[in-house]
Amino acid sequence: MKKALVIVLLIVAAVPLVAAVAGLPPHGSPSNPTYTHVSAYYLEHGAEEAGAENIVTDMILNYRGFDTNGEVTVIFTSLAAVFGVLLLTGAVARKPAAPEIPVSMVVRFIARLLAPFIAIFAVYVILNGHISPGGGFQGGTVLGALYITVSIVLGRDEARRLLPRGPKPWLQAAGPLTFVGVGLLGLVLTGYYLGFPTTPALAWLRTAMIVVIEIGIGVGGAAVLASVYETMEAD
Amino acid sequence: MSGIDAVIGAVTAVLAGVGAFFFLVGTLGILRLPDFYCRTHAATKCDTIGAGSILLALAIFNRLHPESLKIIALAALVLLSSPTAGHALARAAFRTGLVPWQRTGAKGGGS
Amino acid sequence: MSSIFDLTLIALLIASALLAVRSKDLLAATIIFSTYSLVMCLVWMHRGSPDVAMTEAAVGAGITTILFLVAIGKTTRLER
Amino acid sequence: MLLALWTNVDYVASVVLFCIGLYCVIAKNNLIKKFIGLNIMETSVFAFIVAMGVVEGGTHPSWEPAPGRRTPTPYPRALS
Repeated sequence: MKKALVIVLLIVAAVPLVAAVAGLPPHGSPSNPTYTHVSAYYLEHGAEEAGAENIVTDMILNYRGFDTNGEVTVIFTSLAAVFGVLLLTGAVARKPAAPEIPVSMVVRFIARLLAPFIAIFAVYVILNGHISPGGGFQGGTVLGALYITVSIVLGRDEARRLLPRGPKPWLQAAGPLTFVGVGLLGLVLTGYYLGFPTTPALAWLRTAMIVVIEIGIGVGGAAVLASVYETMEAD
Repeated sequence: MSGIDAVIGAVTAVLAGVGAFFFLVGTLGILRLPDFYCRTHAATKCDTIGAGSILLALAIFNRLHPESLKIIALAALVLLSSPTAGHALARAAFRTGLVPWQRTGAKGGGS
Repeated sequence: MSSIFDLTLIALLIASALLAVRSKDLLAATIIFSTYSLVMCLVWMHRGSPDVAMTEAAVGAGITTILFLVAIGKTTRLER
Repeated sequence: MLLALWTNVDYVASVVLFCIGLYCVIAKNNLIKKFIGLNIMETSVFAFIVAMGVVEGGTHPSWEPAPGRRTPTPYPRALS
């Protein structure tokens, strides 16, 4: 009975999708509507108008700044959700602890050796996001992964030093805070929230604002990921 | 100039061929070897030498270009991290009490 | 029109998605799912969107897998 | 119809992956399995969005400042 219901639901979902896909314009042709209208404008004017050479960064931080603002807030809110589920209800199951396997010397040494390079790579990705592919989200996840690696290999106490208790809430909220800060700066400069100055003399300021937002997103994302891991893993 | 081109092409082809061969051998090993330790061994070999030599081939193919420096750094990273991962896997398996496979009279393998 | 490479990647994607859904062992499902993420990352790279590919490589193949592993470690390994 | 589907095989792959994920979300009881299905649905939608931006013979806009670049409009939506 349940199986039949599932199959009927799947068919109901699949048939319109396949029909719609068959009716779409051919894949990859340059006369597609996605290519001819607004993105031609972005490709033409994006680099001069928005302040970053990488047009993707232009789009997510300048043309669609509001959208990204909300998205950064969503990432921050997800942390609140994790806290709410795991800390307040105490839902973390207490299983009998598995026999602790000490991490071997080799792995420790290699982790200590590679950690600075991973951190450099993450900072490079964050800071270079307006020139080459990359940016705050990508570099932030690399930083978070570095925190998780350190926490697994070198121990929880070592990792906790990377994210000290004092500035921790500020770091977790760094994404929305810098976004709102830059938005208010735009409000002061141009009269619009998240407005970027358009005069050519202030081109450096546009780029600087984008870089500041990227740094905020990177730090905030890394802190959120690290805290999610820490909360889930704590017992 | 074309002589240098030919040499670079030949070196690239040989290195990429070596890499592909090691990947093939490693994949065969993962599929055919009897237990976890042997499979880890095969996978680590294939990662280290296969990926390393293919990356080296790419770096040589790009000649003196900033990109090839990045590729060499990548190769060094793979060369460091892949054996470490293999070591950690095998050690964790051994510490949790997985008994290594020994040749028995029975035919065939499988874990 | 798609190349052979595209078609191979798509076949790999569908196969790994099916395996991840079918597998009874949650640990195996998680690992196969990380493979799926990696192939998806290749697909995006091939379609010319390296930004999304980088995010997927870091999030999908790295952090999601680790969080799943932690969650499985806290609960049970077998489905049902 | 079939020819159109074959021309748009990338889109069809997204639809197939979406249905696999939907099946996993509907039919499985385990929460981790449900989450894997949800993730597959999500990535399939992103793959669809990225595939819409592909232009024959184009590359990523920041790699090659030449005409025939891939449209970047759809895929920043997938960044998250």
